[in-house]
This record gives sequence, C-alpha cells and structure tokens, in this order.
Amino acid sequence: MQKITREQLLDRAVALLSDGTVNSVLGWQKGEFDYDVTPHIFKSADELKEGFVWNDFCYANFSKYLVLKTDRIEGKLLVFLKPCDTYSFNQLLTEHRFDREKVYAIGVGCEGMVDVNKLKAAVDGISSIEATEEGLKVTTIYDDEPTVVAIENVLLERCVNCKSKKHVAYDELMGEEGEIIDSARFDEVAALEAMTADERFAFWQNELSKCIRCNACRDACPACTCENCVFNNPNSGVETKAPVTSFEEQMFHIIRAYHVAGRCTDCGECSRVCPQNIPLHLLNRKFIKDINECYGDYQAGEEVGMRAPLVDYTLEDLEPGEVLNRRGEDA
Amino acid sequence: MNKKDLLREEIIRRSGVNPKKCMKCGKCSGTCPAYEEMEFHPHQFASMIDSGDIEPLIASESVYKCLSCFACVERCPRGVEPAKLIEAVRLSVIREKGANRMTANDVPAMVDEETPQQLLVSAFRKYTK
Amino acid sequence: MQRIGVFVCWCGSNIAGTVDVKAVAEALKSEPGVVYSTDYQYMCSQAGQDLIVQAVKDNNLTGLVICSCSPRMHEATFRKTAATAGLNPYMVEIANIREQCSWVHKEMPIGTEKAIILGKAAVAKVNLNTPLTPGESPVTKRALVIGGGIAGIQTALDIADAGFPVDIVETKPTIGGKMAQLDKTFPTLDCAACILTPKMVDVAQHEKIRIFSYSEVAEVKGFVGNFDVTIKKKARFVDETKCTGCGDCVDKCPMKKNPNEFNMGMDNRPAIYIPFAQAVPKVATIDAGACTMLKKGKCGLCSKVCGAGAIDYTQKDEFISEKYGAIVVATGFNVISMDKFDEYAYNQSKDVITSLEFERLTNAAGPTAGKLLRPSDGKHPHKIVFVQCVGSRCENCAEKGKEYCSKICCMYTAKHAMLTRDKYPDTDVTVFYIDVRTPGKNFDEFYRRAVEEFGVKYVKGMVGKIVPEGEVLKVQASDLINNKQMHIDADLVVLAAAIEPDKSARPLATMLTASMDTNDFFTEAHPKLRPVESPTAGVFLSGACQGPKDIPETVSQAGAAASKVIGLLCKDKLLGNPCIAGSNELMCNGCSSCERVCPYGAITYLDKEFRMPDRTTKIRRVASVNPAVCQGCGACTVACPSGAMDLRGFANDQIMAEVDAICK
Amino acid sequence: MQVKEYKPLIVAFCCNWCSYAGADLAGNNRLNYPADVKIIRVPCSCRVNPMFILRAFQRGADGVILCGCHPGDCHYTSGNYYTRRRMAMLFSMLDYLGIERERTRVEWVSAAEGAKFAATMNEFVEAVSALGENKRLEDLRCKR
Repeated sequence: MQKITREQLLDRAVALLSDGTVNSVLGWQKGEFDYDVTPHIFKSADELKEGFVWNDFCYANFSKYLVLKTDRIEGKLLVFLKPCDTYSFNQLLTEHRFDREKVYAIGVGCEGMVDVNKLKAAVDGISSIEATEEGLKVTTIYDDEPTVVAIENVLLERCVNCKSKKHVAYDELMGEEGEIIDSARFDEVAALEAMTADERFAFWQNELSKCIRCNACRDACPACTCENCVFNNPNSGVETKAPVTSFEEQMFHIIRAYHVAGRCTDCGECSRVCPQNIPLHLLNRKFIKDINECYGDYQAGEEVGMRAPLVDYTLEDLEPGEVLNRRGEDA
Repeated sequence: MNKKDLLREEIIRRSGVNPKKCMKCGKCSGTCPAYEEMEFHPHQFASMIDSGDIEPLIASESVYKCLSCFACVERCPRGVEPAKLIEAVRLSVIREKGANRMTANDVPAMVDEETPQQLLVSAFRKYTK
Repeated sequence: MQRIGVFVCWCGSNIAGTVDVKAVAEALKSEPGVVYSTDYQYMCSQAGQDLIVQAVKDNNLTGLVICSCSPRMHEATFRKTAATAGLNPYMVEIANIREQCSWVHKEMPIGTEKAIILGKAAVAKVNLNTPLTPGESPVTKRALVIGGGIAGIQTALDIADAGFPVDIVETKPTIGGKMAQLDKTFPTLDCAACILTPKMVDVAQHEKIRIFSYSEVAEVKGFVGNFDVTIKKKARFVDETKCTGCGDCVDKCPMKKNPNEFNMGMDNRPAIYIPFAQAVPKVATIDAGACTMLKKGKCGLCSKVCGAGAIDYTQKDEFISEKYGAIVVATGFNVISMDKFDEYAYNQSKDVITSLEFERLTNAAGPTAGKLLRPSDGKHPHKIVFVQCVGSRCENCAEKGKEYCSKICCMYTAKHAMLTRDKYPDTDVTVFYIDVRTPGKNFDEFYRRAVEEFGVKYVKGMVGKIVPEGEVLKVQASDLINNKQMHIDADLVVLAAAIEPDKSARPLATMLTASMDTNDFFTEAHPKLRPVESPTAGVFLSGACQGPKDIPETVSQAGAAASKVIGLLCKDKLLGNPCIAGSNELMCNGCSSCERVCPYGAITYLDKEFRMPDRTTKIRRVASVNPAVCQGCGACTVACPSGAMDLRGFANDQIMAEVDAICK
Repeated sequence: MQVKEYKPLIVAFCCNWCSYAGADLAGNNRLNYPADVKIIRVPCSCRVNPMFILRAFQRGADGVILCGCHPGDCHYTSGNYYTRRRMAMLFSMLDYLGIERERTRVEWVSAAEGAKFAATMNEFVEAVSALGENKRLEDLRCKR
C-alpha cells in the first residue's frame, strides 16, 4: 500500500492547475479493471477528480511521455515521478530530449508496484482490488470472500530489487526523501555469468525464442526515444517487423540492449511490458554490471549532464580480451 | 622458484608494496629519525628486497630499530612505503619459532614509573607474533 | 543504377602469379552494376590508365573498381585517372589483391577465390558510392597569440615578420612572462632582461602586432581559418592611450603595502603600479582590491598627480570581438604550490624559498637589489642547501606533486649554485639530487663546471625534513653514495619546485576544444610528427603549455608554431577532406553523444524548425558537422543511437554491403 | 569418403592508418596467413559499428577481428579508446549470450607490425577453426 494517498496528489494537482502553474497533468487514469491503470493527460480539475488514480498499479514510467507531450501542449505539464522514473527523467534531460522549462515535476514516494502477472497467477478471476494495510484485498468472480495477497509476494521484479527510493529530480517532493538502496539486482546476472557458455546459450535461446517481435520493449523504454528508430529505418540495414529468422530478428535484442548501454537507467519497463515475459532487464543489467566493473560505478540519470561511459574513455581502460577473460577462461 | 625468490615474493605480498616503484631518491633515509641506529637504512630495504638480497636484512638488528613512525611512508614521492617493507621483513623474523623479540619475562626490567602501559602493548604487538 | 567498370591488374607476375586475373575479371562481370570488366598487365602505367579512361568513355561508366595493389599505394593515382576520364574521383574503389592476397597466399585457386570476393566487396561498395567534393572555406589572415611570455612574443614576432597581423592577449598588465623575472639564463649566463626586453620592445613597436595586456580570452567560436574570438579587456582604471608611464602616481599612492607579484611577494608595491621598469606596455594599472578610491571612494591622489589625466576610476571591462585564421596557445607555466610539503617547512620559515623566488633575490632589479640576503633577517647566508625534484616525479600526483619531470630544474639549480659560489665564494652550497639531467647543448659541461670549477657540493640523496630552529634551518638528508645521513645547519634552503601549466589553460582548452592530458598540458596532434599543432585544426602550441621546456626549446617551438601559422595564413582557401561525417537532421535526436566523442569539436547543435506530418512545426535540436573541422574518423557515427550520423566515403550501407559481399 | 575440409570465414576490420598498413606490410614481406581472412578498410577502428560485426556473423562469418592503432597512437588521437570500450562491452554481451568468445577479437597492430598482423591472423583462424561453424548466433532465436 502506498504511503502517499490519491487525495494528497489530487489536491496538489488541482491546486497547481487552478493557480496556473501548470495547465495539464500527466497522471494515471482508472482503467477497466483496477489493475490496468493507464497514463493520461488531464486537462481540468473535474477530469482529474473523475479519473485520476494513485495506487499499487501505477507502474508506468512517465519520463518518456515528456519527449512527445511537452511539444504538443501549451504551458507547463505537471508530471508525477516515482524515484526510479526520476533517473530516466534526468537521462532524457542529459540527452536534450525535452524542455525542462515545460515540466513541473512532483516526486512521489513509492512503496513498490504490483506485477499484474504475478497477481493474476496468484488469484484467478479478479473483479476488484482494494489496497489495505494487510495487503491487497482481491475480490474475484468466483468467491464471495476476498483473498488477501501480501504485496511483497506480487511486486514487480524491479521493485523487489529496487535500486533507489531517492528522487534525483523534482520541483517538489511529496513524501519523504528516500535513500539509494544497495540492491541485489545484479545477482541474477552474476548467476548467469557463473554458468558455462553452453548453459548460458541454452538459457538465452530458450528466452529469446519466445520473442514475437512486438516491439513493446522498445516502445516502453525511456531510453528509446530516437526520432527515427533504426528498427523502423529502411536504410539502417536492420529494419523489419515480421518475425522471420533473419539477421534483424536474431540480433534484435542484442542491438536493442547495446543501443541503450550506458544510457539505460535500469527502470525495468522492458521486462514489465514484455508479453512473453522475457527477462530483458538481464541484458541491460549485464551492460550496467560490466560498465560498473570495468569503468567504475555509473548510474545513468543520477545527474543531468553526466558523460555516458560509452562516449567516454580513460587511457587505462581494460582491453576487450581482458574484459572477456577477467573471470577466468570459461565462466 | 628458488627459496630466495619465494622469500622476495612473500615479503612483497605481505607488505603490499612494489619496490620496483622506487626511484632511488633516498628521501626515506633522509627523513628517518632512527637512521643512525640502523645497519640497513630504509632505502636499502627497498633496494635489497627488490634484488632479493633479503637474508642480510633478516639477520640484521635494523628491523627492530625501525620506529614504525611512518615518516618514510608519508614522504616517499613514489608511494613505495619503506616502513611496510621493513615490517614485512620483521614479520618474517618473528614468525620463526621461538623468535619473538620480547617475552613477558623481559617486561619487568624495562618498566619504570614513567613507562606508559600503551607502550608495552604496542611493543608486544610489534615484536611478538 | 551505377555502370561499373572492373579493371584487374596483373602487376606483372606479382598478382598474376598467384591469382588467375582473367578468371577474376570474368567472375566480376556478372556482379550487379558491372557493365565492363577487363585485365591488364600494369594498370597504373600510362597505358593502363589510358585503357581506363577509354573504357569510361566507351561504356559510359559511372564507377570504377580497380583490383590491384593497396589503396595506400595507388588510390590517389586512380582517383586522378577517374578525374581525367570525367568521373568524380571518389567513384573509385580499390580491391587490394596484391598486398592482401597474392603476396600472402601461395596457391592459385585460393588466391583467385579470395581476389574474386575482394572484388565483389569493392563492387558492392562502389554501387553505393556518391560523388564527393571537398568543402572550401576562406581564411582570415590574422593570428591570435594567447600568452605574452617568451613563447608568445617569439611566435608573434615571427608571424608578424611574415606580414600577417597578430594580436597578443596577456592576462598580466605587461608582457614578458616568467622570463622577465629571471636573472641569468643557462647555459650561457647572459642576463634574461638583456635578451628579452629588446624583443618586448620589438613587439610593442611592430606595426603588425597589437598587444591586449591585462586581458583574457572570453569566448572562442568558429573553426580553422575562421575563429571568432571575444577578448575581455579588464578595467585597469588607467587610459592606456594617455598614460606615459612616468610613475608619478606610483610614487604618490598611499596604499603601499600590497604584495608585489613580480617579486614573488617578497616586497610590496602600491595599489597603482607598473610591474617593472621595462614593462610593455609601460602603463600603470590600479589593483581594484587595494585602491581605497575604488573601494571606498576616498583618496584620488593618483588622479590629482597624473599630468596626463590618464586615471579613470569609472573604467569598465571592455569586450572586443575579432576574427582570426589561427590561434596559438602560449599560456606557459607556474610553480606549484608548496603548501602540501610540510616537511620542507616552506610555510614555517621565510628562509625556505622556491627557485623562482631565488631568481628575484639575486636579480639586480629584485627586492634586495641583487644582494643575496635572507628574507627573514636580511643577513648574508653562508650555508645554502638546494633541493631538487620538489614535487616533480611524484607518484601520488593528485595529492602533492606531479608525476612528470619538470625538466628545467636541474639546470637552473646548477646555475643558482654556480652563481652563488661565484659571487660569494665564502658560501657553502650543497645540492641534493636524485638524478642530474642535463641533455642539452653545453648543459652537462655547465653542470660539471659548477662542481669542478665552482666547488658546488652535489649530494646524491634527498632532504627528508627541514626544521627551523632559531636562526638556522636544520636540514636532515640522506647521502646515498656514502650511505650516511647528513645534518646541515643551513641559512637558506632553495626548493626546485615542480612546474605546472597555468590555471587558465584548462578553461581555454574547453573554449578551443583542444585536448589536454591529465596534467593539463595541451596535447599535440602527433607527439613526434606534429609537435606544435593541437589536434584541433587551426590551434597551435607554443612553449610550456605543451610540456615543461627551457628557453631555447620554447623559442624553437615558438618559431615552429609560427611557421605552421604562416603556412596556414598564406592560403586563400582551405580545402577539406570530403570523407567527413554528416548528420541526417530528420533522424537526429540532438542527444549530444556525437559531440562528446568528436576529438575535434567539429559538431555543434542548432535549433531547427521542422514541419511535422500534421502540418504543425516543431523546433528540434540537431547536430551539425563543420566540414572544415571534421577529419573523418567516424567515432560519431557509432556513438549516434539513431544512425543519423554517417560518414561519407565509408557510409553505413557501404560497409554493410562489403560485409554482405564477403560473407555471401 | 572425402570430407571437405572446413574453412572458416573471417572478417577483419582494419583501420586505414595502422592495421591496414600493417596488413600491407605483411604482404610486402610475403608473410603468409590463411586466405579465409578478408579485410575491410575503415578510416579508424572507431568507425566500426557493432552492427557491422553482428551483420557479419549473421551473414555467415565464423569470426570477426577488429584491428586498430595501438592505444595512444590513434591517427585521430582517441578513436581506438572508444573502440576499446565499445568492443569490450559488445563482446562481453555476446559471451553472456553463450556465443564462443574466441570468435571475436580486438588486436592493436601498428603499420610496422606486419609480422604481428600475420601471426595474429594465423592464430585467430586457428582458434576459430577449432570451434567449427558459427551456429549459435544464428540459432539464438530458434529453439528447436
């Protein structure tokens, strides 16, 4: 259950709208079910009161929306940012992808968001969900009595391994200033690294063969904001959309992960939106882990204007061979 | 690897010092307050350990004459840290069986009213294994 | 669609010995775009070239593939051939079937097969070639020299003597730099002022040279041949055009107790001052931090005594914009701070001084009028200890000193020791050294003279600590040769402090997009072959800003930099390399990745208006490559996430086509 | 029955200023290396987009080697430093996916190192030949 209430955010949004600080609000809107909360631009106080929600299902990272939306609207846009979203926010500012002047950012404390897939796996036939101190009270179409699900059992992977409760960017903060967390987010990568090459290949072949090339990972990724994505560009040599066994298909995930290497803030949106549940974050985190180990700790989006590790160098960098063999011959 | 090289490796590993970094400026010996007491001086430790000439150092009283004041460590322009090398050689000596520099029995003779307790504690730490 | 001609060279038997050239020509005939294919014994010969020209005319060829020796050998030749035939020279690709095929493989079938594949790759590339023309840009025939020390002075004089106007920007109120502070110069011992001040006068009187003293470079825009520079002329509160340098104001100024920078703070100067008698320009400057008139509005004495009416308390900083074709950096060096060297007691005792302070102490125009007297009590020192390598050759560079050898200290220490013994034979002089480095003309002889003729004691060892005690400095040091520790009661200790680049260098490098090493020395375009050029085109390096240097070396480099500048300014137009990067603005995100990897600062960003599909317009930040600055390395093309940046002549699709052709 | 000897397909990207000249020198000195190596000339090793390497693998290359000037000697001052990071990260990722790490390599070869060029190619071809055909990258998304 979130510590900040919907009413607190709503009151603040309405106040900022009415005093003219902002003239629209990027927030979460009630969906058909309690768990399908969708991003929406609210233009008026009435609209907000009607549809605005803040609960355990507000997983969407709004940073990416700013790239397009700030161009399309008049005046300032109010955006709510969870701690992990603020890293993407800074990274996009570093890359000059939107105009900071057009945004009023409110940092919102976050207690972790729910993975709908996990919840659905735990409870079948959900009709409504209520957040309580004990957990999520889930009413189903089958039972009269609601089932209570402990939130820690159904958190998104990125929340289980939350890297930071600290907001690195905001105009105003609601809730307490959090801390950067020493998370175990690289454990899975390390486990894979410890396998033999054959085991790793088997793992990834199994995972990547599931891909239906829907492009959701790219579309949700806040680092993927190119004016013209290479996968859409007929001249790039990698454009194609149909799932065929061609180069583009085989290499899609490598190219995608490489494209965001050094810029990925590890927000976890790719894995969240993947309809095939491919653990895409393990690719991104591999790059982050390698960068941390080889070039020093680097968290993309920690500050605006940081020089990404792949557009930087030192004279003493490891040789590619040394990077490959730094854990021994085959590990 | 022969015994001489093994000893050299051991000293270097234990001290965490790379004597190859020494540019033979002698600032360590220039700064050493126990210089006159020592048969081998700080810069000689760096040079002799590098060349594997460690037996004379082990046999010498110099390892006990070093005050561990770390002035040489502080002032070495190359980060060689001679005191740590001396310390490593001293450890080689006192780790031999029965080679403790002092025992509890020696203490009463050394103590007078002005000897602070701490001095004895650190002497034990330094001269016994 | 291209009409490609393939020309397979035998190179006598060099290629034909291992490659079946006829089979290669035949095989490439069926490649897409190829309309003509032939072989010939020596394609680079006049007959071979004529054959190519004829084939272009007969077959209306648009592109050429030459299967021959390495492009490093004859690419230029065949480009000229193409031009003769009326084609764009960049429509030629070479398949290297000699150095990288026939010469390294032995068997004919293998060599032939590889030659065909290399030919196919070249054909695939030419299919995507486009005509390229090098860009042209005009050259502003004026040079800017930043820094007015001996390096800047020499560079400016050499450029101006060649007939080009030169501006010197100097932050201090006078030009002259460090050399003006020196007493004598090694190894000849002629007096620094005697050889420098005439040059300063030459600069002042040269009709092609303007001096902006007490000024800084505030902004640099543009590129080689076309720099736009803004110079900030700091307010000196004296009208330079009126001041005659008579010095009346200096005598009358009541605020006399300000540390005199020129004498390293060893004596005082008034709030209004002329740094030294031979200053150029010889104009007074008011130290705004010390003047009561400027601080509190009270006094005004200097204005009253100034016969020329030059004092102007209302003067403001002035900004001057000027265009230049070339920029020479000559920002020089400073002595590092001794604050962190507690063991030498620099901050505890006035009698521990740096070598530059020693220069002033022995200089006839210095605080003691050239008499060697201790700063503390004005007594003549009888025992002097010199310590070399103070802060040089330090491993823990970030904290205390510098990792490099400062290069000049050995020689000036020998000079100081020798001169002291010469003038005051009753003085005992000891020099502590780690190594004595004298690799220069007449340098070692000079050092040996100090020892053998003048009786300077050189001790191999280092001073460990110095403790001031009463009137003496207790120096404890090692003597490594005699394996003993020395204890000297010295009257004066002189530290040969390391030198470092001037603090202004780093921000200047950023403005110029010139690269620096970790020590803040400017890096040269090539350490051996282009030692006076910065990698940034049009920016040249002179003197100690590039690395520690003595005066002879500085003057040589200054002359070399000047000759490079003259070579550039002589040109009316600059021809660029046509194989440069270019950004597709429709695809550019404006993310700055390309700018960050560009070693030349060739990329800038523009806010550009775009029409969107829904007929609205949108202003986006997009990258723009300056063709005069880009050298065509291609680092930006890979850094670019969207693929908007591409390299002409080595375009993404061209390289990809080569890969495909090879891997087919 | 005669088994056709397996010949690997090796793509070598060489920078124009050092490694391509080094390859030429190997030719001048008639230092043999297998014809399986096909060189593509690029202005600088930093011109090599990871996409080119992946493309080569996808089109059937069994090994890809990238040669550039030694660190510190880049004609463009810093290009190979970027290459070093880019390729370290790319190759580490391929390794992570289970692709044999011997198939990828970066080697610094100067214009004077003809012998090193030939030796490197001999060594690399041998290492790649030992692995056999490059199936893994192709099969990465084709679980059967």
